[in-house]
Amino acid sequence: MKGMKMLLSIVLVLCLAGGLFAAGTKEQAPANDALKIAVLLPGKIDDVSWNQALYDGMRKIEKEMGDKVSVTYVEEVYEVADIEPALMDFASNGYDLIFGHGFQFMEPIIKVAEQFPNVNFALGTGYKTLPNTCVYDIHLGQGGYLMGVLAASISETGKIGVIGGADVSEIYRGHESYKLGAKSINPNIEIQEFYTGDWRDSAKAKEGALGMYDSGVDVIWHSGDGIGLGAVNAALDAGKYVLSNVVNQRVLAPENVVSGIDYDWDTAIRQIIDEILAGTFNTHDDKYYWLTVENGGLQVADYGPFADIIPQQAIDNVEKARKSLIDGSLVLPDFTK
Amino acid sequence: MGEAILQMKGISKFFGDMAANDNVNFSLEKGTVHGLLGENGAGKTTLMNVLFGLLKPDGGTIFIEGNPVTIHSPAQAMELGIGMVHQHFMLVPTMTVTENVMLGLHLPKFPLLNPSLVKQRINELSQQFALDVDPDALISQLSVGQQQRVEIITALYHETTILILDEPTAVLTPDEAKELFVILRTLKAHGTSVVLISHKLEEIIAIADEVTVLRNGELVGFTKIDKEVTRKEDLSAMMVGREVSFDFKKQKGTSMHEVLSVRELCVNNERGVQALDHMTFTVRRGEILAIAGVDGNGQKELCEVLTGLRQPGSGAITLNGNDITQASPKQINELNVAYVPEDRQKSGLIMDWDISKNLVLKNFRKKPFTKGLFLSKKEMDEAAEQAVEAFKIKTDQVSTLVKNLSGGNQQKVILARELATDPDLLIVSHPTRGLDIGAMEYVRSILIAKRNAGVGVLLVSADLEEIFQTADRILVIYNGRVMGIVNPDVGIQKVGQMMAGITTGEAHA
Amino acid sequence: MRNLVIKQARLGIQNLLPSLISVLLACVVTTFILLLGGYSPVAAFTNLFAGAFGNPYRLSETFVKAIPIAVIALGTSVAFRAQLWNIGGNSQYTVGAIVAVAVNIYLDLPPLLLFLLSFLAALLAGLLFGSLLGLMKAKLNANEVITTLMFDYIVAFLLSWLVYGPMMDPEGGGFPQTALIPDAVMFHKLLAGTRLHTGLFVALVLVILLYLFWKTPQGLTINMVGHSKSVAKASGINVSKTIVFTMALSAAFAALAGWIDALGIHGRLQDNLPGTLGSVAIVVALLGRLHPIGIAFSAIFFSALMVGGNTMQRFAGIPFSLVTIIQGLVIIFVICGSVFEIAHSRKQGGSHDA
Amino acid sequence: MTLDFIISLLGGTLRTSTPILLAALGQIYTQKSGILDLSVEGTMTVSCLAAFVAAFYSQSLFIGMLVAVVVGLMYSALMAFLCITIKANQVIAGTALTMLGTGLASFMYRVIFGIRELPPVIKSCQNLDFGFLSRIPIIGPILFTHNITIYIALGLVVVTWFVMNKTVFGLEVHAVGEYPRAADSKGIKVSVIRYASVLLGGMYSGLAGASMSLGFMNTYTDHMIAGRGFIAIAVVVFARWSPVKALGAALLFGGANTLQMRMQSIGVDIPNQLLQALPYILTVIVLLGVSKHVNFPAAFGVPYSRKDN
Repeated sequence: MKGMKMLLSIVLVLCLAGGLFAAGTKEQAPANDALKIAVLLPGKIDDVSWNQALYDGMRKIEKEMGDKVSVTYVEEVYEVADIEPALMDFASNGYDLIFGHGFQFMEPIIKVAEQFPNVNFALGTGYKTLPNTCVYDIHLGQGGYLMGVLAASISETGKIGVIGGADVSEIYRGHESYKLGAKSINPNIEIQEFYTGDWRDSAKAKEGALGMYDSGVDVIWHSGDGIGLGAVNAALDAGKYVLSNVVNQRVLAPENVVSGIDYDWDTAIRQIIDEILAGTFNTHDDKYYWLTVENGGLQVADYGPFADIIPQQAIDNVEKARKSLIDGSLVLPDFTK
Repeated sequence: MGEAILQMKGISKFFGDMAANDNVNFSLEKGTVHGLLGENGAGKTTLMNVLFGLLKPDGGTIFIEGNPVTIHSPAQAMELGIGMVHQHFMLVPTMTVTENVMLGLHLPKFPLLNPSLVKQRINELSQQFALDVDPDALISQLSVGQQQRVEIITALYHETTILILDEPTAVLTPDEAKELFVILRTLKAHGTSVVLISHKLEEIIAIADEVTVLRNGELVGFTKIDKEVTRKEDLSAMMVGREVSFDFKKQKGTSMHEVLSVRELCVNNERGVQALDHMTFTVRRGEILAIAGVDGNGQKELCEVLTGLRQPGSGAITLNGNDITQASPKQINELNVAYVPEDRQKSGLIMDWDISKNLVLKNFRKKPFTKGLFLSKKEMDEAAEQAVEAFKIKTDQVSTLVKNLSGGNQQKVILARELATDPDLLIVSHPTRGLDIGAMEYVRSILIAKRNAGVGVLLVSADLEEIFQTADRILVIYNGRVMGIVNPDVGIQKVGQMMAGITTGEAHA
Repeated sequence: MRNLVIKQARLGIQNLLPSLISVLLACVVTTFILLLGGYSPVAAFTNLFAGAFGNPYRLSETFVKAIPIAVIALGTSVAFRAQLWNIGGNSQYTVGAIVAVAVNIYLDLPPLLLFLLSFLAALLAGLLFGSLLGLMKAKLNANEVITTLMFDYIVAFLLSWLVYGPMMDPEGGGFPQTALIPDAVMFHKLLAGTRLHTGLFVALVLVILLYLFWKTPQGLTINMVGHSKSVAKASGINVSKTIVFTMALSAAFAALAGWIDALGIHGRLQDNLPGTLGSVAIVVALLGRLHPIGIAFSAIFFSALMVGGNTMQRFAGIPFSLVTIIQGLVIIFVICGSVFEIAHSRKQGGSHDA
Repeated sequence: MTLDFIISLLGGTLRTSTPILLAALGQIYTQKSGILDLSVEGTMTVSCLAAFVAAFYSQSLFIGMLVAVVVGLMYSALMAFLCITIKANQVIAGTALTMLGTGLASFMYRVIFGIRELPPVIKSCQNLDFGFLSRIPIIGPILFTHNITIYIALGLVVVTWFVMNKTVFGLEVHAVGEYPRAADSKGIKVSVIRYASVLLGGMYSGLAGASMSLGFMNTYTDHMIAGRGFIAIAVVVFARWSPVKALGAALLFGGANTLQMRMQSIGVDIPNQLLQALPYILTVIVLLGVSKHVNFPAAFGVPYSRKDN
C-alpha cells in the first residue's frame, strides 16, 4: 500500500502543478471592445463544404468589421460528448458569441446558454431557442429545387442522380425538393438517390456516383460535405456533369462542374452580429436566420464556360424557378420526415 | 583415427547463477562415434547447443580441424559441416519431407525452390544409408522412427561431417534403436563423426568409440570404450559420482481391493487415429502398476482419458465403483484422483505464479483457501509453508515464482499439491524425467511411500530402471494395445521385447 | 495468443515508474513533432495541462470523461487477463447505451424503476453480447480479435440505423437522434454548473468490485486460464465456460459504461456515440497494468490528455490529432518500457534447466 | 438495364476491392509468418498521405507510389520492431500504431498544406485503354477499363502466390509461422524472416494507401482509409492465407459494398446501414463456419524466443 500512497501523492502534485500552470497562462485577450466570437465546427475548416462555407463567411465578416470582432475557430468538435465542455470553455472565458455549426450542438447550447445568459449562441440548424440563442439555417429545399430544375433541363438521357452524406432533415428536404424540381421539367425523369451514411467517406461517394453514371445518369447533384469531393471526382473520371453544393467546385473539375448552389453565410452572420452590437438580439422571439434564395444566402453558382455549352432553355428554366421562389408564387412543401 | 576434427576448450555457459557448463573440454576424432554421457541436467544438451550456435557460450573456444571458430547461429554451424538431430524433432508437421529438407538448404542461394532435385537427392541418400524415407510424405503422417530418419537425412544433405544426435533412442523401440545403430555405423564408415548424447549406459557401450562424461555441468571423465572391458558400473559411477545399486530393494506391497478398473477402452488421438485399442486393466490400492512402453504408444492419451481431459471412444472406466467414463476433470478430481502430468511446465504448473498459488490450483475454491467470497492468502501461505517443509522444496519463501525453481523442486511442488488431498488413485507420468539423481530418488521414494500407505499408483514411464525399481506389476503398452501384464521378475529383457511389440511366442532370447 | 508483456503486477511505485517514464518519453517525441509542424511546444503543453486541471470546470470534465474510459477499460482488462483480446469496447458500450435509452424512452414507469430497469437491461445486454462473443471463441474457435473488430462495425451501423430509423425522435424535426430520457431518471449533478454526475460513484463502485473480484476464486480462475489453458483444464476448470464468462463480464463492464454515459451525459442516442473510447480503453487498461486501481488512475490521465487536448486545440490552435499522436506514442513507450522490466526480472533470478 | 447494371456492378466491385486486396495480399506474408498486424489501417493512412504529398510535389504518380511503398515499409518497421524485437503483444502494438498513424497523417496534412480554399489535387492514375480488349462487349468494360493500381493488385495476386509457394522465402515464412523453433534449428533466422514478412506486408499496405489517394481519388482527406485496413485483415483469415482466395474474398467484400450502393441508388428499399453492415456480418459468419477447420499458423501471435519452451 506504500506504492498506493506514492501514487496518490503524485497525482495530487500533478493536479496542483496544473493549477499553478493555469494561473500563469491566460488565454490571449483581444482588444477589449471587440466582440469575441468562437466558431465550433464539427469537421475541418477546409472540407470544401459545410464547415468551409461558414469559415469563408466568417472570414468575410472579419475583413469587413476589422477590429470590431475577434474570431477563434475550432475544428473537429466531432464527438458529441465533447461539445458541452467546448461551449463551457468559451462561455466562461469571456466570449460574447459562440457558433455551434450543426444540429448536434442544439441540446448542449440550450444547457450552457441557460447558465450564461450574457453570452449569445448561434446554432447551425435545429429547432430550440432561448432568448440568448438563435438558429441559423438554410432552405436547402430551395437550392435542391433549383438544382433539380437544372439537372432535368440539361440531362440528355432522362436519368439524373443525387448523392448525400447522411439522411438528416435538411439534406432530406434538399433531396426531395430536387426530385420535385426535376419532375417539374420532365415528369417522367428517372432519379437515382444515394446516401453514403457518413460525412467523410469520399471514396464511397465516388463509387456511388460512378455506379449512377454507369447506369446512364448524366447529371448528379451532391448535397455537400466531405463526400462531395467524391462525386465531383467521379464526374471527372466519367466525363459527365455534376452540380456542386455549398462552394463552387469548378476548379476541381473544370469540364464537369456545370453550376451548383453557393451558400453565403455572411448574410446570416452579419444579421446576427449586427443585432448583438445593436443590443436587439435578445429582444425578439423569432430567432431563425435563414439563408434563402430571397435574401441571397443561396445563390446559383455561375455557369462559367457552360453558359455557352448548355441549352439557354436550361438557364432560363432555373431563372424562372428562382424568380417564382423569390416572389412567393412557388412555395415548397415541408418535407419533414 | 587420430586427428581431432572438433575441439571445444574451456566452454562455460551460465543460466542465471547456475552453471550449465563449467569450463568443459570436449574433443571429437574423425570417423568415430563419441558418447556424451551424463544425467539429465548434466549439461550435455547445453554443450551441444553451444556447438550448434543455438546458445552463446560465456567462455571458451571451439576449434574445427584445428582452426578456432565462433559459431553464432545454426546456419553458421551447418556451413562448418555440423548437423544436429534434436531430441524433439525440428520438423514442421504441416510440410512434406522434401519441404522440410529444403528448409535448411543454404547452398543454392537462388530463391526458387527446386523440389525435384531435392527429392532425387533424398532418394539417393535414403538408399545409400538404408534410411527408407518417402520424400512426398507429410511429416504428421510419419512414425517417430521415420521422422528421426528425416532429421538424419536433413543433416546429411548438408554434407555434414559432424552429426550430433540428442538422445536419439529415447523415443525409439529397442528394434528401432538397433536400426539406428546400423545407420550410425554406416555413417562412421563414410567418415562422418557422430556425437551421441545419452544417459543410457548400454547404448554408449554398444555403439560408442569414446565417451565423455559430464556431471553438474562439469567434465568428470573421458575414456575410450572397449566393449569387452568397459563396465557399465564404471561409467555410472562417473555419471552419478557414487556407486548406484541396480537392485533396489523394496518390501512387498500389500495390494488391497481395486480402485481403478478400465474395460475395453478405445480412444482416438487428435488426428482421429486410434490411440488406445481395447485396453483392459485394473489398479488396486497399495500397488504400483507401471505402464511401460516407448513414448507415443498411447500413454499420453491414456493419462488424458483417465483424468477426464479426453473423451473416450468406447469402453468403461470405473473408479471406486463409480462410472467415470464421461466424467469431467473436475468430477474426477473430486473423486480423489491425483495426477502428475508428463509436461510439468506446460500442464502441471503456472510458471509465472508463486509456490503457494501453485499448491492450491485444484482446491482454491474450497475451504479453508476460500473463506466466504474471497480467497485467503494467509491460509494459502500457511499451507504452502507446511508443504515446502514436508516435501523439502528448496526455496527461501513461498512467494517465489515456480519458474525460478529447479526442475526437481518444481516436481516436488506438483507432488505436494497432488498428494495434499490424500488421493485414492495417483496417476504419474514420467515423474522423474529431467530430474537430477537426488530428486529422482526422492520422487520414487514418495511413490513407494504412497503405495505403502494404500494408494493405488498408476506409473507411466519409459524408464525401465524406474519401473523395475518401483513397480509391483508392469503393463506393457504397444501401439495402444496391452501387450501383457507381467511381474517385475520376468526381467528387463523380456519387457523390452514386449515394448517393441514382440509377443511372447515370437520372442527369441 | 500468449503474451510476454502484459503481466499483472502489484501496484507500487517501482512498477509505476516505467509508466511515468513512458509518458515523459512520449512528450519528448511530441515536442519534436510540434517543432516540426511549426507549433510552440510550450503553448501546447501549458494549454494541455491547464485544459485538464486549470479550473474547477475543466477538472470536473476530466473526471466526467474518465468515467466511461475507466469502466470500459475495466472490462477490457478482464478479457486481457484471460488472454482474450477483446478489442470491441465500442460495440459493447453502444449496446449498453441503446438498451438503456430504449428502456427509458419506451417504458412509462416511475423514475426510480426506470433507473433500475435500465441498469439491469444494460447489464443483461452486455452479459448476453459478451456470452455470444465468448461462445464464438470457446465453441467455434473464432479468433476474438476479428469477431470483436467486426462487431464494432456491425453495432455502429445498428446504432446508425436506429437513430435514423425506428428510434428517431418523432418530435425531433427529423434529426438523427432519439427522444431525451426524462430528467428525473438521469444521474444527478454533483457540482452545479458542471457535468460531473453521480455516475462517478457507480464507476468507483465498479473499480472496487473488480478489485475485490480478483480476490475471489472466480477471479483466480480467469487469471489461471490466461496463464495456461492446459493447466487450468488439468486442474478441473471448464475452460470453455470460463472463456464465455470472462467475455460476458468484460462486455458487461463496457455496456454499463454505455448505461452510465446515457444517463449521465448524453440522455439520448446519437450516431457515433462512443467515438474513440474503445481504443483509448485498450491503452488505459494496459497502462493501468490490468489492475483496477491502476486503471482508474490511468483513465484519469488519459481523460486529462483528451480534455486538455481539446483545450489546447481551442486556445493554442494546435490540431486535436496531436492528442491521438501522444496516445499512440504513450502505448509504444509503455510497450518498450516493459521490456526493460522483463530483462530486469530475468537478471534478478532466472535459473534454467539445461 | 440489367446487363448494364451487372457490368457496372462488377466493374465497381473490382475498383472497390483493390485497396483491400492489396493490403490483404501483404498480410498473407505477415500472418503466415505468425504475426497479426493490426497496424495495417495506420500504415495505409500514413502512406495514403505520403503518396499524395510526393505525387503533388513531384508531379509524378510513379514517385508517389514509390514513396508510399517506402513509407509503408518504414512504418511497418515500427510494428516489426515492437512485436519481433521487443516481443510486444501484437494486438496492442497494432492498436497503438493505427492511432499514431491516423493522428500523424491528419496532423502532417495540415502542416504541409495549411488551410486552403480548395483542396490540393493531382491528376490521378487514368483509366487505361487496352485497345480492342477494352472494347470487347461485357468483358471489356468490366476488366479492361480501370486504372493501373487495379492491374498492379491483380498482378500481385500471382506474384504473392508464386513467392509463397515456389520460393525458398515462402517456404521459410511458412516454417517460421508454424514452428519457429524448427526453423531456427535449421539455420533460418526467425526474426529476419518475420521482419521481412512484416515489411513486405507494410510495402503492400503502402501501395494500398497509394491506390486510394492516387488511384481511386485524386486528393487526400482524413478518414480516407475508413476501416479498409481492418477489412483486409479479416479478408486474409477469410481466405485462409491463400492469395487466390484472397482475391475472391476481397471481391466479395467489394461486391457486397458496391451492390449496396447500386441497390440504394435504384431505390431498393432496404435501410442502407443494414446493407453496409452486410460484409462485416458475412465475415463473422464465415469465420464461425470455417474456424473449426481453419488452421491458423501454429505460432500465430506468439513472439519467438529461443529461451522459452
